[in-house]
Amino acid sequence: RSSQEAATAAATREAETAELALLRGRQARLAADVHDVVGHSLAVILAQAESGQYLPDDDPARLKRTLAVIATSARTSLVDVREVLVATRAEDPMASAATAPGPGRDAAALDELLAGARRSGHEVVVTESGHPQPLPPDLAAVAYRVLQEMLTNALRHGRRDTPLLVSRCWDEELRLTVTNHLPAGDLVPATDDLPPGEDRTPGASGVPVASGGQGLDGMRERLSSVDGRLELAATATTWTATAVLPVRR
Amino acid sequence: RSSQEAATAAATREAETAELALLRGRQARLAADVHDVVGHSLAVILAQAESGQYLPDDDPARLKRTLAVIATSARTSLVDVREVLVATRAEDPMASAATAPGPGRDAAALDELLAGARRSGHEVVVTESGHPQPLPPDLAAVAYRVLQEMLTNALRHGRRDTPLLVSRCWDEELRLTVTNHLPAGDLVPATDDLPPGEDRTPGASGVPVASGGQGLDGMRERLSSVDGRLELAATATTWTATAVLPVRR
Amino acid sequence: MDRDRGPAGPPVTGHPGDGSPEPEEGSIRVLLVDDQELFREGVRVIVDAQPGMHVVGVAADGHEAVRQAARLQPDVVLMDLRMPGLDGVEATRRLLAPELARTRARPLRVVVLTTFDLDDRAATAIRHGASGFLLKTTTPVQLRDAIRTVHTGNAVLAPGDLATL
Ligand SMILES: Nc1ncnc2c1ncn2[C@@H]1O[C@H](COP(=O)(O)OP(=O)(O)OP(=O)(O)O)[C@@H](O)[C@H]1O
Ligand SMILES: Nc1ncnc2c1ncn2[C@@H]1O[C@H](COP(=O)(O)OP(=O)(O)OP(=O)(O)O)[C@@H](O)[C@H]1O
Ligand SMILES: [K+]
Ligand SMILES: [Mg+2]
Ligand SMILES: [Mg+2]
Ligand SMILES: [Mg+2]
Repeated sequence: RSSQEAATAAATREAETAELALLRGRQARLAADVHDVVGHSLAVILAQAESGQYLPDDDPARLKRTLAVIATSARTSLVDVREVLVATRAEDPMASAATAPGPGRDAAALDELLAGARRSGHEVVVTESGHPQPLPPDLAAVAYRVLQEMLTNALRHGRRDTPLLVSRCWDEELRLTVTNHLPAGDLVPATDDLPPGEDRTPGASGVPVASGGQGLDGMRERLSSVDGRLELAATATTWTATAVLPVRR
Repeated sequence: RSSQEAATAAATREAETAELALLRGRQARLAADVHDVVGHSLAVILAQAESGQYLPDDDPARLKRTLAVIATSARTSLVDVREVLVATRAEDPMASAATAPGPGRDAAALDELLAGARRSGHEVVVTESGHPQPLPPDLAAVAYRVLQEMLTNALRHGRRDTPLLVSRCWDEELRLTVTNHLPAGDLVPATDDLPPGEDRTPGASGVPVASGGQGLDGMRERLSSVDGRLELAATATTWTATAVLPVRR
Repeated sequence: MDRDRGPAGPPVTGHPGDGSPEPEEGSIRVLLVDDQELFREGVRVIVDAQPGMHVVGVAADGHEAVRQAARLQPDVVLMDLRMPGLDGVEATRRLLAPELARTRARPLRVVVLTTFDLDDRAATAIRHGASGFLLKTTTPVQLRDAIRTVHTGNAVLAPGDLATL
């Protein structure tokens, strides 16, 4: 009996040690995310703000553009920070009812992302179709992260004065689509002539596409890890990203 | 001997459970710190940058002053974020509480928060009553963080063109109150009929209240950790949050 | 648009069209390396406004930094640490490799920029020969002074960061 007790104690200890490691890992990740998300945007804001004092006095439009760039960075970063925190919470098995497992959870997490985008001041129009169904945890996690990045991109690179169009369509596959308008300076040629399914980054036409971006690649990787895919399409004035997830496997 | 072994195992288990609880607590605190520190400074920066858009074009000096104020905010908050990150790294589970970022200690620190809100372009009217007294560090840290989030919420969710009313009342308890007016679209029904002490989120009347916000929950948790509490009250046109801290314990 | 990228040719100086005066003789040539375009843009305005120095080009990652340094022959490189692809530490090591350094007519100095002083890779970059280490919270005046200081062959460190090394 004593040895059985000892075995039970050992098993419990092992489980707790594993949980400790998990918590530590999660904490390190949270710190890293905060470092990247917040550090980067504050550094941008600071450099832009400092540059202001060296801009010519006779160009108020340029000064205001600088303020606008700062506002966009701050807004985007607020959304990003919120997402880091929401994701941290969602990962915590001890977290509140909001993240309790169950059919409502996945949709609620995605809704929270949309709410975050709205709180950032952006109008978000959502269309739903088909029959929502519970997702296995791996798909749910991918759906969450991918929608997060699609929204971040739309807020960061899209026009601010037009609504984001989000659609969620449940069928054989779950299709998550985010469409935004392009800022006036960024218009790209129509890509109607792209081969169907061609997974190309619009805006490659001499428009300054940020080469260092990791968001699109990250989405592609996450999606392909669950046999899903990313589809991009641009018109002269819009950008659409669609994440396709195989919900019936 | 077998019962001694069992006792040892139980003691070990207890210690590990305690460590798990500590780690969870620390992670929750990190998330709360990040939320409050970063949310606050980004909200202030955003308000500053947006208010700058409406400045007259013929006053470049004023536009540049706004940019200089933003630079100061960004630099300060990078320092604050660094402190949060350093606290997270520290192995001592109590480190995060001990080195809670920001000055966080006394009335001067609270004043600095008010000054920050003013710099964001918001009028802030302050009323003081009772006899200020030094706070023990844990209470001072909670008071700082909670006032920070109350101001952030007021800046983010309140009207921009009416003053914030802040009162600090020292008695048996310290009561910190922030009142703001609601944006025209957001008016909520009078809640005079709320049961006294009812801690309810105003605005639940079909107005899209952000359900996922973490600020209110964070304040409640911080306050209850020092036996304080959060009181919310709304009228048709205003929102009032009051933090109550037991200063004589 | 990045005017300094493009087909190799005579080193580009000045920024036609953006109103900066032509750099004076002996002006310190600065290459800006950071993966964040908006950060580069801000720093470019600041550096160009300082007398005696000007930005000759920018790069968004370590590979581009090495290419641009070869093409533009800057005097001072402001080098971000965290970048996708080739990071700032490795780019610094390549730029300051002795065999490459020997081929240069004028010495090249590298100042590392980091968001927080919590990254021990800054120390590694210094070991690879970087002359300085600045936080991105540095003021424009400190940045100007640092560029001048390293250009004359001296080292600069962010205040209070000696301990980190
Ligand atoms: N919704 C969008 N609207 C307009 N352009 C977009 C959109 N999404 C992406 N892009 C373009 O594609 C590029 C690559 O996107 P990606 O998400 O990979 O990088 P990023 O957003 O620039 O940086 P990050 O690594 O932080 O995500 C962007 O820089 C932008 O030019
Ligand atoms: N001062 C205020 N004036 C008006 N509405 C408020 C105020 N404070 C909070 N609210 C309402 O209560 C909601 C919850 O507030 P909470 O601070 O928890 O979240 P949040 O501010 O939206 O997001 P965050 O998690 O960044 O704090 C807000 O979304 C808003 O609708
Ligand atoms: K110059
Ligand atoms: Mg992106
Ligand atoms: Mg809040
Ligand atoms: Mg970087």
